[in-house]
Amino acid sequence: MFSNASNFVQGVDMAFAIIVGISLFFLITLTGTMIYFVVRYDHKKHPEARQIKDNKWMEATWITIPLILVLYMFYIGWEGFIPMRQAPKDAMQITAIGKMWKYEFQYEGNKVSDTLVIPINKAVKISLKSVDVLHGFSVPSFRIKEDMVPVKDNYTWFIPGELGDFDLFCTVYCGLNHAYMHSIVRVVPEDQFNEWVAYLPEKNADAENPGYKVMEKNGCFACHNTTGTRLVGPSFKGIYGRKIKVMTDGVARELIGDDSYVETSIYEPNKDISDGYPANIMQSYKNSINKEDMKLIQEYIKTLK
Amino acid sequence: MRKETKYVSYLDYEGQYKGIFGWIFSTDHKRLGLLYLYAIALFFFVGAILGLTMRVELATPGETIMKAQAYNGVFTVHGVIMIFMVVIPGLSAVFGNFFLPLMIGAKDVAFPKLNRLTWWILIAGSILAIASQFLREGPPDTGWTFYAPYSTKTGTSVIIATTAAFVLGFASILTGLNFIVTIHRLRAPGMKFFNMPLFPWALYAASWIQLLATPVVGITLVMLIFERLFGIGFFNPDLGGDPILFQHLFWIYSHPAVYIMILPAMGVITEVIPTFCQRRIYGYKAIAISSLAIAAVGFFVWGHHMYTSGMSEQARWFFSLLTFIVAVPSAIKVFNWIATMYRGSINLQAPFLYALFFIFLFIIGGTTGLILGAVAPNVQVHDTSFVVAHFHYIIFGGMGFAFFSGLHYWFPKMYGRMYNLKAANWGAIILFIGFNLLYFPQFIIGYQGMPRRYYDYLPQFQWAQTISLIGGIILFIGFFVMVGNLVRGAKKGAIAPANPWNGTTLEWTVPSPPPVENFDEDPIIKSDPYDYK
Amino acid sequence: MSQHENHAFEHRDDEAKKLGMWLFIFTELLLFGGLFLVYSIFRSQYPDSFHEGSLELSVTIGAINTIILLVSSASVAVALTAIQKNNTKLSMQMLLLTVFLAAAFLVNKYFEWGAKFHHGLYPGSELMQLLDRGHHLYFSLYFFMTGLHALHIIIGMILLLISYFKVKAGKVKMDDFMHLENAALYWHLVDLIWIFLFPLMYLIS
Amino acid sequence: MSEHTHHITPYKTLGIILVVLFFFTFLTIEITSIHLGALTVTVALLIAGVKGFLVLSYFMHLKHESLLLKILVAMVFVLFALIVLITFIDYAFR
Ligand code: HEA
Ligand code: HEA
Ligand code: HEC
Ligand code: CUA
Ligand SMILES: [Cu+2]
Repeated sequence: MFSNASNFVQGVDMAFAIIVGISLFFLITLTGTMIYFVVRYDHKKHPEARQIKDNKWMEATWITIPLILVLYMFYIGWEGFIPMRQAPKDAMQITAIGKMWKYEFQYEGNKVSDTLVIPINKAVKISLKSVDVLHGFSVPSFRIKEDMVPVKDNYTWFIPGELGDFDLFCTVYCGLNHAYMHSIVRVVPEDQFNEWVAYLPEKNADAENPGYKVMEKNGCFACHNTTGTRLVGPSFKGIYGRKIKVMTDGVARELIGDDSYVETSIYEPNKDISDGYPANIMQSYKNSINKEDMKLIQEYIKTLK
Repeated sequence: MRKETKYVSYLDYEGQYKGIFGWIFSTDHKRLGLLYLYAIALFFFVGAILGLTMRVELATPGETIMKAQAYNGVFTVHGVIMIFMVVIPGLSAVFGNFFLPLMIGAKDVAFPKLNRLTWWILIAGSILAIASQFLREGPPDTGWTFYAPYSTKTGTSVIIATTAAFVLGFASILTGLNFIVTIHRLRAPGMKFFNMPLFPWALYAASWIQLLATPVVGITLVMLIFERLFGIGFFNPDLGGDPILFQHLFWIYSHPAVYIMILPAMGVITEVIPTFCQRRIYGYKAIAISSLAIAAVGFFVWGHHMYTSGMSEQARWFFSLLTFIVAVPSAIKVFNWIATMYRGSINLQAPFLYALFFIFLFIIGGTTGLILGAVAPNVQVHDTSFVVAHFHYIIFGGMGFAFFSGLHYWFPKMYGRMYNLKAANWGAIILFIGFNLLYFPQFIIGYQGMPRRYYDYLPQFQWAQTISLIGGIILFIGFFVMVGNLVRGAKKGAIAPANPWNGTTLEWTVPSPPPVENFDEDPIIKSDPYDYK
Repeated sequence: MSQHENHAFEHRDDEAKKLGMWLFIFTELLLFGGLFLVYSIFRSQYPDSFHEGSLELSVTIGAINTIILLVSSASVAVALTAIQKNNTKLSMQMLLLTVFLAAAFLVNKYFEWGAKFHHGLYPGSELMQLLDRGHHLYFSLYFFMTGLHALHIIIGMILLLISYFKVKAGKVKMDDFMHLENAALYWHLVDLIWIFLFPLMYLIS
Repeated sequence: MSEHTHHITPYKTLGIILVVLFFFTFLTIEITSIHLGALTVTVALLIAGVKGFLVLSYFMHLKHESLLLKILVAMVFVLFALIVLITFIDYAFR
C-alpha cells in the first residue's frame, strides 16, 4: 500500500491517512447536516423556529469526543515521527553543506560531490550544515525534511528502499535562487556505490590555501569559480590588473582590479556592479568577513592569474 | 448646527469640520469604522493583485512574466500587506469599531481620540509598507516571516518593511487596548459579561492577544533593524546570534496573531447564524468561553511552525500536543453553529450563504491545520504549498468569507440602504467556486513535495498551477460581482428599515443608519442577547 | 476638536483611564519581556562570558542608579498622595525632584556609556567585532536593554513634566488627578524594569 | 459602574517601603558577591521579585485596586513566565 522509498514512508503516510480520514468524516457529516437543515428548515416550510434550550450533556459529548480524537491524532503523528530522530549508531556518515544555492556532499576521506549518491538498504545519517543562511533539506519521496542552520548542526537519517533518482529540494527560503536549489538523491546498489565513491575526486588542490578556506566557509564558490567561466557571478580568475567595467550609482565607468576593488565588491557589492550582472544578488559580507580574512581572500585571488 | 432631538444620521451629521475633513478628523467610531473599511479594501485590492500576479507567473514553469527577484519581492509584499494591513486590523477595526459600541449599548469607544490616532498610525504604517516597494534597494525579499539570518544580510529594503510592521503593530495594540477598556467600562446598565452578544466576546478575546502578543514581535523587529544598522548580533550566527531564537520570537507573536484574525471572524458568524435561523444561539456560554480558551492556549503553540528547525524533540511533542488541544474549542464552535440551525426558520440570504461557505472552508482549513500540527505529516508538508493552501483556506476562506458575511449582514445598518439580494447570492457562489479551484490543488501538490516560495517548479506540478490560475480568475470575477453590487447598493439601493433581518442585538434597535449619538437614552438590558420569542 | 465635545456624553471616567494605562503597561512589560527572554537564552548558553562581561560594568554606578530610581519612584508616589491631600505645593516639588532624579540617572548613564565608547566598545565597533560570541552578545544586550530603558526614562520625564505644568495650571487637582496618577504609574514601570535589569546586567557571578 | 473612592497611601507607608527597598538592594549586591553557583540567579531574581511586588502593591497602589486588575496583572506575569519556560523546553533539551 505504501511506497518503500524509505523507512519513514509508512509512518508518515499512515498518520496522514488517518487524520485525513477523520477530517473527511467530519467534513462530510457536518456539511451534510448543514445542507439538510438548510433545506428542511427553510423559512417557507418551517416558518416558526423552535427555541431549543442548551443541553449540558450534548455539549459535554462534543467536547469529549473531539478531545479524545485529537489526542489520538497527536499520538499517531508523534509515533510516526519518533524513528526520524533515532539514527542507528552504525549508519553511514555524510555531511551535506547548503550554500546559496547549491548543495555539497562530503563523503569520508574529504571527497565531495554535488549529487547525493547512496547505497540501497543501508542506513545513512546526514549531518546538515549551512555556510550562509537557512536552507532546507527535503526529499519528499523519503518523507524527510530538516533545516540546515548556520553554526548549529542538525541531522537527518533514513534507509532508502528503492533504486532510482529522487528530487531533493531546498524548502527554506534562502534568497534569489531558492527555487533552483535542487539536487538529486541517487539510490544505487551497494557495489555500484562503492565503485562510485572510489572514483570520487578529492577536494580542490587549492583547498589548503587559507584564503580559499575563508571563501569556502562563506560559500563564495556557489556563485564564483576560479577557472574563468561565468557562474552566477564573475569568475575570480584574473581580476587583479584587469580593466573592469562597472556601474556605480547607475553610471557606467571603468576601473582596474585591485585590493580596494575586491574589498568594495565584498563589503558593498551593490556599489560597483560588474557589467552584465544584476544588482542585489550578492549580499554584503561586512559582518561575516573581517579585515584579516579580507587580506587572505585578496592574497588568494591574486594567485589566480 | 441642528437640534439634538431630531434624528440625524452619522452620515449626514455636520460637526466642526465639513466634507472630507469631517471624516478624517472625526472621532465617531462609526465614521472611523467606514474609514477603516475603505483603507482596508484598498490594501486588499493591492494585495490581491499581487497574489494574482504570482499565479500568472506560476502558470508555466520558468519565466512567465517576471524575474525571480521580482517574484520574491511580490510574495513578501503580498504577505506583509495581507497579514499586517488586511486581516489583522480587518474585522476588528472595521466591524469592531462600528458595532462594538452599538452592540453593548455605548455611545462610542472608551477613547475616541485614541481611536482616531490609531487610524492615522495604520495609514502611516501602510504608507511605509507600500513605500518599501519603490525604494532604490528594491522590494524586501525575505517573505513575511523575515527569517534571520537572510533578513539581516539581503541588500533589499528590509528596514522599511520591518519598521512598517512595527508601526502597524502599534496600531493593533491601541485598537485592542481601546476595545478592552470599552468592554469593561461602557457596557449598558444591566448588561453583564454573559449578557453580551458573542461578537463583542470574540473581540474581547482577540483584543487581549493584540495587546499582549504584539509587543513581542515589535521588539523582535526592532532588534532586527538594529542588527542591520549597527551589526548587533542577536540573530546572525556570524556575530554569535541564534537564528532559531528569531523564529521563536517571531512565532510567539505570529501564531497568536492568527487567532486575532479568526476570532472576530467567528464572532461575526455567531451573529449571523442566529439571525437567519431566527433562533437563539445554541451553547452561548460554550461559544463565549471557547473564544477565551482559544486565546489563552493559542499563546503556547507557536513551535508548530518550527518542527523541522532542529528544535529539541521534547519541544516538538509539547507544541504538537498543545496545537491539538487548541483545535477543540474551534470544533465546539462549529458544532454549536450547526446545532443552532436545527429547527430554525432559515432564510437563505447572502450573509447566511457566506456563513455556510465559511463553515465549510473553515473545516477544511482547520482540519488541514491538524495535519500540519501532527509532527510526522508536518515533516512532509512543512514549507510546501500544502501550508499555502491551509492558510489561504483558513484566512481567506475563513476570515475573508466571514468579512463578506459581516459586510452583507450589516451593510443596511451602515449605509441605510439595501443591495440587490439575488446578485449578492450569485457573487457568493462564484467566489466559492473560484476559491476552491484556486487553492484545493495546492494541497495535492503540496503533499507531493512542491515547496512554497518557489519561483519555478518541476513540470510534474504544472497541472495544478493551471487549475489554480483558472480559479484565481473566477475568484476575481466574483469579487467584481460582489463589490459592484455593494457599491451600487450604497448609492442607489432601496432605503433599508431599521431591522431588515429581524435581529435581536442592540444595533438593530436604532435607526439605519444610526444617529450620531447611537442611543437617545441608555438602553437597559435585562435578558440574554438572542431572545427570540 | 471632537464632534462630541459639546455633548454631555463625554463624562469623566477615571477608572477607564487607569485601566487603559495599566493595559499599556502590560504591553511595555511584554516588550521588555521579549528582551529578557533573549537575555535568558543567551545567558544560559554563555554563562562564563556573561559573567566576565558583567565585571566590566561598575556595580557602584549601577547601585547608585538603582537608588536614584527607587527614590524617584517614592517621590512621585508622594506627589500623588500630596495632590490627593490637596497639597499642591508639595506635589509640585516632588514632581520636580522626580524629574531631577531622572536627569541624574541619565547623566550617570551617559558617563557609564561614555566610558565604554571611549574604550571603543559600542555596537558595530571594531572591538565588538573581535569579541567572542558570548561577550559580543552580552554587550549587545547591555547596550540594547539599557538603551531602551533610557528611552523610557526620557518618555517618563516628559510625562512627569506635563503633569507638573498641569498641576501648576490647576488642571490636575485634588479631585481630578488622573493624569498625574497615570504618569506616576508609567514612572513606576520604568523603576520596575530597572529592578530586574540591575541584578541581571551588573550582578552576574 | 460606581466609582469607588481612591485610596490615599499615607506618606509614612511610602517611606517605609522605600527603606525596605533600599535594604533589598544592598542584600542583592551582597548575596551575589558571595559565590552560590547556580543559586545566585535564583536568589537575585527572587529578591527582584519581592522588590517588584512591593513597587506594584504600594507605589502603584495595586493593593487597593479591584480584584480584576490584580488578576490581570498576575496573568501578565504568569504569561511571560510560561513563555520563557516553554522556550526553554527547546533550549534545555538540545
Ligand atoms: C486565521 C489564521 C489561521 C488559523 C485560525 C489557523 C488555525 C490553525 N492552524 Fe494555521 N497557519 C496560518 C493561519 C491560521 N492557522 C498561517 C498564516 C500559517 C503559515 C504561516 C507561514 O509560514 O507563512 C499557518 C501555518 C500552520 C502550521 C505550520 C505549518 C508549517 O509551516 O509547517 C500549523 C502546524 O501545526 C498550523 C496549524 C493550525 C491549527 C491546528 C489550527 C487550528 O486552530 C484549527 C482549528 C479548526 C478546526 C479543527 C476545524 C473545525 C473543527 C471541526 C470541523 C471538528 C473536527 C475536528 C476535530 C475532531 C478536532 N498552521
Ligand atoms: C488575507 C490573506 C491573504 C489573501 C486574501 C490572499 C489572497 C491570495 N493569495 Fe496569498 N498569501 C498570503 C495571504 C493572503 N493571500 C500570505 C500570508 C502568504 C505567504 C507569503 C510568504 O510566503 O511570505 C501568501 C502567499 C501566496 C502565494 C504563495 C507564494 C509562494 O509561496 O510561492 C500565492 C501563490 O499563488 C498566493 C496567491 C494568492 C492569490 C491568487 C490570492 C487571491 O485569492 C486574491 C484574489 C482576490 C481578489 C481577486 C480580490 C480583489 C479585491 C477586490 C476587488 C477588493 C475587495 C473589496 C472589498 C472587500 C470591499 N499567496
Ligand atoms: C549569491 C551569489 C554570490 C555569492 C554567494 C557571492 N557573490 Fe560575489 N558576486 C556575485 C555577483 C552576481 C557579482 C557581480 C555583480 C556585482 O558586482 O555585484 C559578484 C561580484 C563579485 C566581485 C567582483 C568581481 C568582478 O570581476 O567584478 C568579487 C571580488 C566578489 N563578488 C567576491 C565575492 C566573495 C569573496 C564572496 C564570498 C565571501 C562572494 N563574492 C559571494 C554573486 C555572488
Ligand atoms: Cu536554499 Cu532555499
Ligand atoms: Cu500557528
